[in-house]
Amino acid sequence: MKYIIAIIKPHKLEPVRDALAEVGINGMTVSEVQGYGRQRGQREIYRGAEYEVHFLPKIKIEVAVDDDVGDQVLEILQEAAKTGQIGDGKIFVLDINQVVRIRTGETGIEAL
Amino acid sequence: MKYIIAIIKPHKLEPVRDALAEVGINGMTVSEVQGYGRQRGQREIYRGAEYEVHFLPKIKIEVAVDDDVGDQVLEILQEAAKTGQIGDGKIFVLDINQVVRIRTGETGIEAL
Amino acid sequence: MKYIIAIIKPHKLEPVRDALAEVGINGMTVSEVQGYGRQRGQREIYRGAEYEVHFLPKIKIEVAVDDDVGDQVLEILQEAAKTGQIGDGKIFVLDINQVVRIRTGETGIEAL
Amino acid sequence: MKLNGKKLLVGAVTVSAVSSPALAVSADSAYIFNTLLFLIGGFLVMWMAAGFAMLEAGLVRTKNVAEICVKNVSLYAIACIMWMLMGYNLMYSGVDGGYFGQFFSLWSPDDTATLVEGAKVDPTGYSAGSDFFFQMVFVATTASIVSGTVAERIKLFPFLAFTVVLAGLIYPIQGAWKWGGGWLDAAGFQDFAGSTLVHSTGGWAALVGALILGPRLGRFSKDGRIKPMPGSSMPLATLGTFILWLGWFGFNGASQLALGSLGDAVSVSNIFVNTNMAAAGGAVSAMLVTKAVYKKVDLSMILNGALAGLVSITAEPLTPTPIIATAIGGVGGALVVFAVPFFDKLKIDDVVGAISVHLVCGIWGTLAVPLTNDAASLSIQLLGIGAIGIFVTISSAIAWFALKTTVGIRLDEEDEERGSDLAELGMEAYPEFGKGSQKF
Amino acid sequence: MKLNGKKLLVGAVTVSAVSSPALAVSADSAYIFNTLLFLIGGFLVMWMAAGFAMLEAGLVRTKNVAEICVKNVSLYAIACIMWMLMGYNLMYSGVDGGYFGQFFSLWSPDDTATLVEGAKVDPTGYSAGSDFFFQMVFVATTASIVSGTVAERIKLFPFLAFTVVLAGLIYPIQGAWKWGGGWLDAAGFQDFAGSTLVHSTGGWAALVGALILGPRLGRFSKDGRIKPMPGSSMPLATLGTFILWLGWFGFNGASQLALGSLGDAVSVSNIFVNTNMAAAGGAVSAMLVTKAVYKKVDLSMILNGALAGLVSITAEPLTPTPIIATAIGGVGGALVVFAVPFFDKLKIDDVVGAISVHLVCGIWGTLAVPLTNDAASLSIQLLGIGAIGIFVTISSAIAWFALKTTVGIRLDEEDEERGSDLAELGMEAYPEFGKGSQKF
Amino acid sequence: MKLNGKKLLVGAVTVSAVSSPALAVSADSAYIFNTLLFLIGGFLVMWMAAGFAMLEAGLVRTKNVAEICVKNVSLYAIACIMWMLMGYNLMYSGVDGGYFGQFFSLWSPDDTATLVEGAKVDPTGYSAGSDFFFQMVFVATTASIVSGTVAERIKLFPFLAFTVVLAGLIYPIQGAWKWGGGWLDAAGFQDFAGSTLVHSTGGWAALVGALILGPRLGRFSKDGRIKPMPGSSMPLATLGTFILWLGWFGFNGASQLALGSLGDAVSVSNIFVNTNMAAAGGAVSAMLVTKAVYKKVDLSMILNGALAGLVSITAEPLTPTPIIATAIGGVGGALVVFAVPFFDKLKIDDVVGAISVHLVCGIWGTLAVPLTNDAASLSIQLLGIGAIGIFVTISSAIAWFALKTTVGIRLDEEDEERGSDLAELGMEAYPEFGKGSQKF
Ligand SMILES: Nc1ncnc2c1ncn2[C@@H]1O[C@H](COP(=O)(O)OP(=O)(O)O)[C@@H](O)[C@H]1O
Ligand SMILES: Nc1ncnc2c1ncn2[C@@H]1O[C@H](COP(=O)(O)OP(=O)(O)O)[C@@H](O)[C@H]1O
Ligand SMILES: Nc1ncnc2c1ncn2[C@@H]1O[C@H](COP(=O)(O)OP(=O)(O)O)[C@@H](O)[C@H]1O
Repeated sequence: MKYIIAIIKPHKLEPVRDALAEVGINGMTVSEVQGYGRQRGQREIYRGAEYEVHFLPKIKIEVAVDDDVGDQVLEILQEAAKTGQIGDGKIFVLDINQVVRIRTGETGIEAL
Repeated sequence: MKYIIAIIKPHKLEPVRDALAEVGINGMTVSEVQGYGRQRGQREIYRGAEYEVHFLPKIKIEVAVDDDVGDQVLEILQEAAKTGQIGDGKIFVLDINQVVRIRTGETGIEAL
Repeated sequence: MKYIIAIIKPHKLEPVRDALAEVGINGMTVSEVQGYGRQRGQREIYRGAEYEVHFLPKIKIEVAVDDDVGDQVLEILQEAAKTGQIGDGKIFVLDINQVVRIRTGETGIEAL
Repeated sequence: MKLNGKKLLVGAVTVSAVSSPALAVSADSAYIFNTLLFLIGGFLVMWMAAGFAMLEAGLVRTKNVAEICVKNVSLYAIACIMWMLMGYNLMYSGVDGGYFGQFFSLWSPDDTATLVEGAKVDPTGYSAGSDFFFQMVFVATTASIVSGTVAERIKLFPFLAFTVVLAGLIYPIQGAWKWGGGWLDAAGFQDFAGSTLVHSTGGWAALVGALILGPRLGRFSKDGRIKPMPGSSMPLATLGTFILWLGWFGFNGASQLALGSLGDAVSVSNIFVNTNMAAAGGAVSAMLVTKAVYKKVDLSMILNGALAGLVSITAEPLTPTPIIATAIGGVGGALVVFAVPFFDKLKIDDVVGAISVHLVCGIWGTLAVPLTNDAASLSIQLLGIGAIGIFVTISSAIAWFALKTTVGIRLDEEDEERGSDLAELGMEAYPEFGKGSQKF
Repeated sequence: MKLNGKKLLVGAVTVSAVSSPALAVSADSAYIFNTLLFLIGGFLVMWMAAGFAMLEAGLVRTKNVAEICVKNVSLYAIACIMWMLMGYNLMYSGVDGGYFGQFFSLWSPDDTATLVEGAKVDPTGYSAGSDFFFQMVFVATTASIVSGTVAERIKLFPFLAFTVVLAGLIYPIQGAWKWGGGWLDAAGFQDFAGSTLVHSTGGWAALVGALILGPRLGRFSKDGRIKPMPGSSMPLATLGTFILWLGWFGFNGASQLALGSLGDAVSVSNIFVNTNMAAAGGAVSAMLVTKAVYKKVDLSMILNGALAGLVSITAEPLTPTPIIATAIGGVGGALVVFAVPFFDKLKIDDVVGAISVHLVCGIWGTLAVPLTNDAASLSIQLLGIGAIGIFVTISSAIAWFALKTTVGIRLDEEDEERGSDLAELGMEAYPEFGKGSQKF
Repeated sequence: MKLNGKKLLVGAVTVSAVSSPALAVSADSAYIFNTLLFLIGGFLVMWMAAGFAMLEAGLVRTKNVAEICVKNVSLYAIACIMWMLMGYNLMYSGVDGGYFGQFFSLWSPDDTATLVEGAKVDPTGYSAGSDFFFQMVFVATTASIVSGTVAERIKLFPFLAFTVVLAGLIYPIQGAWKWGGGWLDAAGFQDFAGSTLVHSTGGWAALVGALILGPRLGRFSKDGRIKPMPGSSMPLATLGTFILWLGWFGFNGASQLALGSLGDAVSVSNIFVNTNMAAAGGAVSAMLVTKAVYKKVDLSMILNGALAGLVSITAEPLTPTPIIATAIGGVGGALVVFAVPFFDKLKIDDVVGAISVHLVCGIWGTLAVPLTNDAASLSIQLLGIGAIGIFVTISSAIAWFALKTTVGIRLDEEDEERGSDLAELGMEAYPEFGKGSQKF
């Protein structure tokens, strides 16, 4: 199984969730993160002193999927999260060794 | 080594921490996340308009453990975090390539 | 590629970011987490009742890097984040299976 | 306010209060009492500026909180300055049954007539400054109403420019019609403390602004769904409501304009009671209605309900008995619960519900006057509501359109997405709390 | 308040203030001054509703903040309505040395006696509405005390039902005994502004409620450990305390009931000073005691300490010299620091410390009256404390039990876990900030 | 305040207001009016303590919010107690053109002269308690100014010890020079409500404190960069500013010291108007200047600007016409926008901008008096500013140094990093919100 970590723009969460739901991916975990990359932070001013805020708000999506839908999910994610503007984010795919559903103890693909 | 990521219900953090401490796992990293799965969000109302909040508050636990205690930790986690109700969460196990303790530079199992 | 997860003290983020920038690592994702390890939480008092807060605020850095700079990044991270005091944190290195840049669809090392 | 020949109405009984001379209030004392009433009423209404600021700061999303604070502080400041530069004299100087007073006439206090040696002091008099101060804070209220409705998407300076026009022209002109002693006053229109003159005026200007500005991005989806955008801090909204409730004692109470006689003391007291009961009625009725209709109690609606009660009683806080005042406020509270989703259905995006509270209940309150005050007639009340509604709608539409076509009034999409705080101020209201500006 | 034959006590000196006639205050002026004192006092005490709301919103956890705001707004509204519907006349009309006044008698202002032509105005008189308004806000205070203690686990509507009973029956009946001129007044019980009548009454009702309701889930673990549940916003709690402090000038100051003579003016001034000094004493003493006992200074205790000082001086804010007032408040502030963990040990879960502040210090303040006021005796003070304590305890217990066995008063476990905001309102107080509702 | 032989200045016209005897205010009524003015002014200024608390709580970072609340509550309490224990009599009793009054003399009210039978009441008199109360809240203001500047790095108890010295010695001694009828008053120095006596005094003490304490860790980097540390809550800062604005009506208005005559009523009214216009001018000018200089509007500067306007008009809120008052405030608002980065450049770390607001504009306001008040001369104004500046600077430096070398005044580095809330209180201000105490 694959553990897919996607860093996206905050307002793209809803389209991504909807797009994944359409292909039957109905589980995921999200959190607020801050990112820094080609898109740099913004200059802010506070009481006459300018300074750079290096990080920008992003959403991190973590979703575990079966190996054979991995590529499809990647595609969907990329499409749904894309604005074409700098700062759209990245998707990282990691390998999962094992999964357990806490409620039932099921493991593997059954656990998702 | 294994990198164990567990998504659990917020009020289960304390029992999980205690249970892990009992078997000598005295380090972990937690964060507030929001989850979505079989257990769907709730309907909320604001000023006469209903809407669905899709995500529910969860806690994410990240704990790196030695390979040979991995299964034991899984079991403990599952037991301590279980309520039997929908939304109890998942545990994902990933492989760790390397670990470093920042303070000392120790690596591998010594670093935990 | 490697997915490097570092748990550090909050005030070390700036030096770490600067140090990584110096070797050309110009992308990363950070989040606020809470940690627990050898360094235990603090006792707090509220309305005459003492209690232990088990977790301490930490920053989690996630950075994907090419395999051949992995070790250098580890070293830099360790150096920049080190105070020598307990609670400095850990670095975990995981293997990445795949990376995609959402904006362009580039994959692999190009995507970083 | 500024009613000539105001009858002494206490409860529903008309009496003439004349104490035996030895016990009477001296003219000078009466003058001081009247002045003091204005000063106390004035600082209470000034405090309402903080109430609007907190209410609105609580009901917008995090990313727009600092901007709404900027707006509320600066609109108050600007309204005061405009009032001095031209508003006061436009509303009060030489209206004489007509349509407006003096244009572009700077106000400055002049009490020499009172203070010269041997002057005969009028026991219904008061110092010029106290009157100016009290009237000034009313203008600011009108301007505050608008800021809540158009929040989260309007640009700062065009909004402030509108405030200049509202405080310098629109408010004083329509105000002159009634309180300045203009044609509506002559016609017999009754509006004790401004359900129409202050609240509906603010409401109309807000409504026109909301229409011209359009809703926030994503607020109404193409498939007809309404997306709520919950406010960032319920306790601040609650605080704001309590502040407004407190300020309203000044708003209505000091609109009696005098405290220098027994009758006035009684009247002001009854106004305090009725004002409070109407707010209580509005809050309770909004609570019960939301529970009945939505199965849940909605705090933001209860807050709106209390304010609705206050707006409803403002046109006539003196003549009703307390139980009637409670009922008038209660109707207001119920109205608002239905008005808010109604405007939603019309895709009019009113961030804080100001149109429902101030316009809808301002109209209701004005229409309710004849229920308890025989001096009022329904037809004249309708005339006043209509005349002022048309004038304010047209004049604000002109102002909003002029701003829209010249400098533009709306933030561009990207700025709206990341929030007006970052876009216009380059800062955040809560830099260490939640980063996301939306529930996900 | 409502003391017949109140002596003029200024500091510790009894004097009779009679100016030469030419210089005296006219009866009408005195009437207006008295009325004005009530109006100012009234709006200051009304403002305390906001103080309780902010204090409690700051001391509950995030997941219950919106609900506590709902409770505070609606309990104030309901208390006012009940006061009009039946409370006022039950407490004040025709008590005549007995146990209560008129049941189910709607209040409405009647000042015709004052306003008829040629009426002889009583210089200690005031308008009916101003009196009603001032007394009304006291009831609301009593009800506010309860809401803080039982927060985070009680259901909304049963709580409001209790408020109806408290404001409509319990408060006015015991109030009639003293301020209504009932048997306790005849017996010589002294309680200037309500350490017992208002604060202990609220405190007893809260204590009984806390006992019947039980503690919050997880608050006291089986192994005897006490789990603190830190409040969500210290600055809001601080703001609430400052609001209450401010409001207390009205609470105590206007309880002098008159401002129409030199003696009254002096008395009100001294009450202001003493009220302020007692709060200062309470805050400083709570700070020093927490530092000494716990090595850390506890903000929430300092806030409680200031309020403790205020409650302590309320039974007699006039006769002490300022330094004595400081000391009386200081004792109150120290008491609260020990009372809070004491109730914890008894597993009585009082979210905001209201029992420690209002009940414990209400008793202390009432007992402290004889220290500076010769008209009071310790035994009669104990009689009053005991009689009212027993009555309020029994009557609230009946009300709480009746509610418990019929509709139930407690949220079910799951609702308590996710918070009353989501459970009862379907909304969040701070939707964009921290999601977790507990420190972990 | 406490001006002997104060002329009746209304606008710029000097008149003598004497009504015909039959209509005049009786001496007793005048006494009550005067007393009432102090009481109202007093509670409004007391409320400023909440304003400083909220302003500072909003402008410090999350990790220091609870501590700043502790400081603000306890400094107010301590200032009041010191004022009673020794401050009042040191400032006001027997100064007689000299340098100070009675040392270590406990204050207690004494109105027997007024209240004895047959006493001739002075129509410019007032009760002792009301005067004490009003003057007391001024001391607290002075102390509040300091807390904002030295926030986030000073230890709690040394700070409070400084407050003891400031309220017990430094403030009353310099205050005696002018308001106590000391040498500066004799010299003709004019400072109506305390631009110099209150605000500059607080500002000097803060400046010296900031210099001796040093900046916060990381605030000024070695390479000369300035690192802003944005405040945690803009709406709280806004609320605080509105509270201060409201309180200032009491601060300046009641400094007229009398309301018992027509002239006084007119004067107080004009002071209200001017106070409000100066704040409005300050806010608008700060807004425009920040927009012009930085391209962005800075909320915290607008808030500082409003306060700057208020401080600027405080030395003379009576004689200017409203438009001049607006201008005086406007200059203050602009000054602050430049003063804040100026102190940054000097590496003087003033967390809330108190030095810029209270010291810089306190000086400006004092210098502006001769513009509208002929009784003032620039040289005497400079003398007063200089004398008080030197005295306060030296005496605070001694106090700060004494504290520094004995108990230490600064948190150690680790405590400063994790925040004074955890270090000194063992608690968090917002335990469920953001954990990080810095933007990253
Ligand atoms: N090497 C990296 N490791 C982890 N996260 C990264 C890395 N590079 C970028 N990111 C995340 O992706 C986000 C977008 O990257 P950025 O380079 O700004 O835009 P784009 O992908 O469009 O070129 C960043 O804000 C950061 O959160
Ligand atoms: N495929 C997934 N990938 C990542 N996280 C998931 C996935 N599915 C579920 N989760 C997380 O687990 C939580 C519980 O899952 P859910 O399906 O609701 O309950 P249960 O595991 O009891 O069936 C979710 O709220 C979400 O945070
Ligand atoms: N086994 C673990 N798995 C995940 N995170 C850990 C683990 N052990 C420690 N950490 C994280 O590292 C942080 C520092 O660890 P700690 O043991 O306190 O200090 P040190 O690394 O200096 O010995 C912890 O606060 C926690 O966030």
